[in-house]
Amino acid sequence: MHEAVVDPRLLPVLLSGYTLSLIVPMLTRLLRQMTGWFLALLPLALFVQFLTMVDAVASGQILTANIPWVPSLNVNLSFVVDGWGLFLALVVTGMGALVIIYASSYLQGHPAIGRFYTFILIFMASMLVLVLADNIFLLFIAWELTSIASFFLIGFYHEKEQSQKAALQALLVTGSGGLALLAGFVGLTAVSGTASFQEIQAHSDLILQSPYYLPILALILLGAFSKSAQFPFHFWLPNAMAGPAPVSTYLHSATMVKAGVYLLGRLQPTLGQSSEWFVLVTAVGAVTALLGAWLCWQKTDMKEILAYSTLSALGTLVLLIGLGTELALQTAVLFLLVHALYKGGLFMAVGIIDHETGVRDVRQLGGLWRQMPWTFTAVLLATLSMSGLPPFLGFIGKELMYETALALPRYAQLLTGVLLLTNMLMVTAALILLVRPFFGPPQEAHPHHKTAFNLWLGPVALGGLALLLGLLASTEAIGESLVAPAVSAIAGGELHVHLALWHGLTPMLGLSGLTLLGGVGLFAVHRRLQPGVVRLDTAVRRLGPERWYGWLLDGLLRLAGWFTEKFQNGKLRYYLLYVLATTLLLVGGTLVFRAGIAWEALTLTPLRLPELLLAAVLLAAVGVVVQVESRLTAVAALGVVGYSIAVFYILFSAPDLAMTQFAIETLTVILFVLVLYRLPRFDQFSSRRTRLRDGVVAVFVGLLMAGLTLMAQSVHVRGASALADYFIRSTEPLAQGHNVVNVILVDFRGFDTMVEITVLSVAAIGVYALLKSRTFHLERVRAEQTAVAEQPSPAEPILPQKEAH
Amino acid sequence: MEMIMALIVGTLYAAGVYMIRRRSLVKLIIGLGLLGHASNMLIFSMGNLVRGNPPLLHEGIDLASLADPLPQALILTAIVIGFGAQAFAIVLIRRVYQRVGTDDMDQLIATDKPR
Amino acid sequence: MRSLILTTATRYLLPLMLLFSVFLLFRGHHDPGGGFIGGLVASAAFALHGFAYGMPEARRVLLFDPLKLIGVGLLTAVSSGLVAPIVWGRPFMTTIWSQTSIAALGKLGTPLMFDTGVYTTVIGVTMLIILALAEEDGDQEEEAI
Amino acid sequence: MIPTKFLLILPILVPFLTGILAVLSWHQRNLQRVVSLTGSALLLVVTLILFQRIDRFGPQAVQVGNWQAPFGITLYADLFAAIMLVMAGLLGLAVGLYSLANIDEMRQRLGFYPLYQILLMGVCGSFLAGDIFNLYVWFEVMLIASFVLLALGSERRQLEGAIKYVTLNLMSSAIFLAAAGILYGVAGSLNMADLAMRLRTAPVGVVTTLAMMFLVAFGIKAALFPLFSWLPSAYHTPPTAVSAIFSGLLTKVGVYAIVRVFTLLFVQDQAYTQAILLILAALTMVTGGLGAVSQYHYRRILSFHITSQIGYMVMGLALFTPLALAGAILYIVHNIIAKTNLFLISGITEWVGGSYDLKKLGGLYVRQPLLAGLFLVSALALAGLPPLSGFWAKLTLIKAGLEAQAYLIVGTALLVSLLTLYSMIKIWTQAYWKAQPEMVERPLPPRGIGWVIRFAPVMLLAACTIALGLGAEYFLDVAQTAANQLLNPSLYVETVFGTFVGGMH
Repeated sequence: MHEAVVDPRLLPVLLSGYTLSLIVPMLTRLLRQMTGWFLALLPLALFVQFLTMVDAVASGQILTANIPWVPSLNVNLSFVVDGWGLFLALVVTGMGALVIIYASSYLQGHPAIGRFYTFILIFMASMLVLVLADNIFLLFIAWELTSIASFFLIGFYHEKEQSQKAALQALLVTGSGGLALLAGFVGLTAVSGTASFQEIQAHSDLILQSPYYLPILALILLGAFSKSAQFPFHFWLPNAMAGPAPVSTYLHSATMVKAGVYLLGRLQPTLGQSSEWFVLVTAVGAVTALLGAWLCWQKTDMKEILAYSTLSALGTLVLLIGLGTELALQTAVLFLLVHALYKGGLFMAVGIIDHETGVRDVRQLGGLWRQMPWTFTAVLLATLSMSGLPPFLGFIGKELMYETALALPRYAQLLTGVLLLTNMLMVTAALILLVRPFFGPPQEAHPHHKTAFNLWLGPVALGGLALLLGLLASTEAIGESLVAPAVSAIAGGELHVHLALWHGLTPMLGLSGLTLLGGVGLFAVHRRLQPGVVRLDTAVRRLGPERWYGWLLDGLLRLAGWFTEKFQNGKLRYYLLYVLATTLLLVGGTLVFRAGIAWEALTLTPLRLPELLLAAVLLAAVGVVVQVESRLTAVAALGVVGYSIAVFYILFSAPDLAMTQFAIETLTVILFVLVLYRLPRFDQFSSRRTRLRDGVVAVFVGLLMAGLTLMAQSVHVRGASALADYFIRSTEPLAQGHNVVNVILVDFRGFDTMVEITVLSVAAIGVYALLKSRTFHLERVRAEQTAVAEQPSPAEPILPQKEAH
Repeated sequence: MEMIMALIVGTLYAAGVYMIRRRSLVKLIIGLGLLGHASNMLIFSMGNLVRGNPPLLHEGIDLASLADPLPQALILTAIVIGFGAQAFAIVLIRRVYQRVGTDDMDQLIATDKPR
Repeated sequence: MRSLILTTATRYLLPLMLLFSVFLLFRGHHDPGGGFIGGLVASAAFALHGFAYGMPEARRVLLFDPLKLIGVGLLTAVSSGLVAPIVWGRPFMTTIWSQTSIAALGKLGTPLMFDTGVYTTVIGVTMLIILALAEEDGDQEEEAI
Repeated sequence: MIPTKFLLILPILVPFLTGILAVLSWHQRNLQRVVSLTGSALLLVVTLILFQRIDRFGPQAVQVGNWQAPFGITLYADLFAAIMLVMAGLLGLAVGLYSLANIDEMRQRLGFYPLYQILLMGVCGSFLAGDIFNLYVWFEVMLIASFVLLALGSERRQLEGAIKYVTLNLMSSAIFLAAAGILYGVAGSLNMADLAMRLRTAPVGVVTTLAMMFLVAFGIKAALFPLFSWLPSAYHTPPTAVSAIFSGLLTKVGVYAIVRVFTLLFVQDQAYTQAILLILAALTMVTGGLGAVSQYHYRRILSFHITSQIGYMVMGLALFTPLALAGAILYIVHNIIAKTNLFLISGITEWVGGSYDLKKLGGLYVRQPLLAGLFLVSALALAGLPPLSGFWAKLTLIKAGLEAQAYLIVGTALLVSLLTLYSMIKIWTQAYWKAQPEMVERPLPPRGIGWVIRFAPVMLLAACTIALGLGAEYFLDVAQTAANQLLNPSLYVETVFGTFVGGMH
């Protein structure tokens, strides 16, 4: 069993990248061209730091750190360095150092190089957190941060529309996956009761038996697949190559896209023991592997070839993890390293070619081996590893792959076939990359100057490493110290890994030979096949997932436009209709179906003639207001309504109300007359049908309000009229007054009145401001007119002031 | 009488709603006025309707027979607030007419057009 | 088009109406009336004066800028509520009554002060609206669009 | 130490007195500016003290006029109210500072500062009201101040927007007033604590009918679907400072009121009311999200997002678990800060870029990196990206939703957050990334005092967003306490009826 040791180094190590990213702007100003070298010291130091942890981890320790962050939500800064995490941390930091050095030259003189460093450092730090997080939500946070960093890095050339689109696409695809992942993680923690990967792993039975297993699995796979560009989400990755070469190297081949693979590995022991997992992960991986390989050899843009071959490699990795056997996991770990080494080198090398010649199309390149010897060396080493030739590390990876496939209990032939085909196509792609630009007759495009040391250092180092590690594969350093702990972190238990270049005459060796033969064969004829294949591919693509994305996005935009047009058409009467309809539906529905009026409980005051007459006058006046064509008559009728109400107040014991109503009504009428007589006549805008329809709505609203009134009167919950009694009985002794209403207004509820007069004051200020603004506007217009008096016609209407400038 | 009050309340609301849904600015403001009256009458009918017994405390009055003073106080506040809002709205409409030059609400859709 | 009757009547009406408005203000605590109605009556007086003699004249008789009246009125109202917390340590707007009563006014207390604030505010509000409307620029000229 | 009975009224009195002083110094603009800013700063101090008091001693109530509840007017503040008050204080100061540079001379001369203070007063009063009619009155003062602020300056688009804003909000007031009246008719009281007790014995159907009335009335203010249309019509028309304070506070007062009445008063028929709230929440999210996607105008995108995010807050209420309510509260706080800041940033963007139209903007990532960075902080927070404030709010809500097995709303919430991300990226790409369109050549404004006044509040709010994200535990803890207080109506009743002091006077 593993032994957990708290390691105080971890937190500073993991946060150092963020810290450094903050001072980059200052550094770039200070160090100028040396910034890259300086910044590269950090990943280098971290790389060394992680190397020192290798022995401890290999001996069965796991290093941890745990600092509470948001414990209420089970989110903590808890980290675990086990074999799997450490393995990726080494890749992340090692590649990081090389990429930063490379970029310092690749982007030399670019005005935004500082921003590049900032984002790349944020990315690196997030990636480290991602692979070393023990807390599932911490992983998620880092996961999202890498997506964001990727967005900015893909869109580094942000004024190009293509970059903008690619960046958005990558963000939306991985972002959607991220949301699914979040839901899946929340579900996973809910089922297992913990957010620590270590503990979740211990509860795998609980999860497998949970009814929520399948949705959780599906959600998490969505997240992992979209991040690692698996079919059908793969399309964002080739487009992401719009970013500069260091970004493609680092994020989109060596590290970020491996996050999904990492996560699958991390969760394999927890979720992987089901046939659903096996089928889903393996199938998706296999499809992606084949698809990537198939697409890659048809391309002529070197970066595209690399992009699709990366897809293929990612598919292979996912396939291997889906298989889940010990051997498969061992292969996955090793192949991850193999791929990072050769693909990283190739991306950088292609970047150099692009940088120096301005061309990436193999058809326009040739004979570069003489002019770019270092780049040639790098590409040679990398492609040989990619083709799986001994003694490169790639050879060992491929042998293991076949060994894994052949040893499978199920589908052995099928998967061996898939891998064989994939690898053959990889060989072809490798040959295209190596032969066409570097050999043959020199073409028009040629390097403009000597390749800088910073540029070729990375690819040559990586290619050399691919060779060196292949040669050293049989030593303990690789198998026992690196691969074995990683595999055992996934598969659990102690295991031994022995790698060797020579296994004797095995079926695997035969398959390797076959791979090479097939690959070379296809390379020989690939130029003739290409046009046809491209046509076919274009036809298929019309139905492919990238189009789905386009349709989804277009559909969304159209839906949004249509919906907004419908609901936000600018016409107030529709807005009012929505409000009224909602009221009728919610309030009316509830009243009718859940409340009702208790007719028998209504206490009715007997009718009297004067009141009836008054009511008749009031209703008649309302009728006039609604029907009349003249606005002055309408205003007068409205006044009659108001005065009738005042009389009601008199009749029903409310003298204060009556006085106020009279006064206010008079004021309102005066205001109406003063203001409205300058407005146009009542115009009849709407058709008869509209009016009828509005009338129906209005009647329903009236019925509803009348119903509510009666409903209220039919309920007698009130402790009789406790408040009224209190006011009536306390007014004299406690408030020293006799007019209860007035005492309520100035004392019991004087606070309301204070606010009320504030409302009034604000309204008056509003009236004043509205009217005065006209004076201001007119003054301005007059000033403008005198200013342009000489010109017969002002060309432009003068804009009103927008904001204070 | 309660039924009559309910009828009045309902009619006022119906008329108010009908008027604010016209396209004419002037009708809109008249509709708002009607709605204000409607709410006040609604609150008024929430107190028991008492005839001729205003809540004024004079010698020898039967305290139990007085009208509920609280709805009255509430309506007073509501009337005043309603007046403030209405005064503002009236002038606002006038300013809209001055600046836009139309009385037709359906013409006032510039702010809702996506740009 | 000032009518002689209106101008003559207003000369006597203004002081009378103002007096009546103050009367309404003071009696509000016991009988129908109060600061609000009082304020409206007072504004009506000023408005009538304005119709008779022109708005500048009304503004002159008013003595204060309506905005100032609003401010002072609100300040009076809120100060009446602040007496209790500041002087007696009681919650905001707790009423305080004088022990002795003054002829014709009855007992003095913070509610009266409050109502005076209401009265002043209402005058300010009404006059601000009326004066602004009366002094508005004509419709003839076009504003900038 | 200020006694609590005075402390509770101060968030109302400070802006009120400031507003009055601003009215009295009407013609001295510089004095007004000093008064207004001082008042805003004081309000923040007062609300912070109040928050700290309530955080330590629990909910507090005070009876205005010393009249025993339920006869007088009660002011009540629990932790939720205190949080909202602090938000009002914070925004009051930030936007108040910004307005010094943003509001032109004409608007200052027409009373911007008094109106601004009265608006703050109305907002604070609404948060403190413990009486349903008093709440109505606060709503009105807030509303009328917002009417005037919206129309102030009388530009054509302002007036057009104002017509819709005024009409629909007056509708809301009419419904609110009717509902308050009927509530009095049914239960015979206005004091919310008293009502909470009385409504327990009322017929459930009647109470639910009332609940729906309040939902419609407050729903209009909160801009719930399909009652939201006034918001996108109006919020983009006034000066930025006005948009910003509106977006930060006004709709949230509506949400606050909904939360208040649905946790205190209308808890009888929860299955029914929660289902309706849940449906409205989902529709609101989607509508706002779609609206934002369809727009190409900086402030209109932001306006539609106000709506969409109200949906999340209502979702938290509808789920009605402590965690969900805590999530809603956290969401409100996060959203107030981030959204206001985005509006302020939109103003600066217009200031340096000359337009709110995304098609006419561009190149600001290169020319104004600080501004672009500040935008990113708020925009990414709004989209719920970790580790910024919005992520924690979203995570809490999603967790609560999954625990309550409300999968549909969780799915909707997640999808809409994608729409948010999309529209924020749209702004980013168009206004900041894209090259500057050639037709607009503007010299950059100088880095004078105007620059400082604009950027200082934006930086302050951005810092708050970051702090909210990194210190999420503290804020979540507070939100959970607040949620537990909300879910315990008897605490409210006890606080209101237990604090009467001094007997008869």
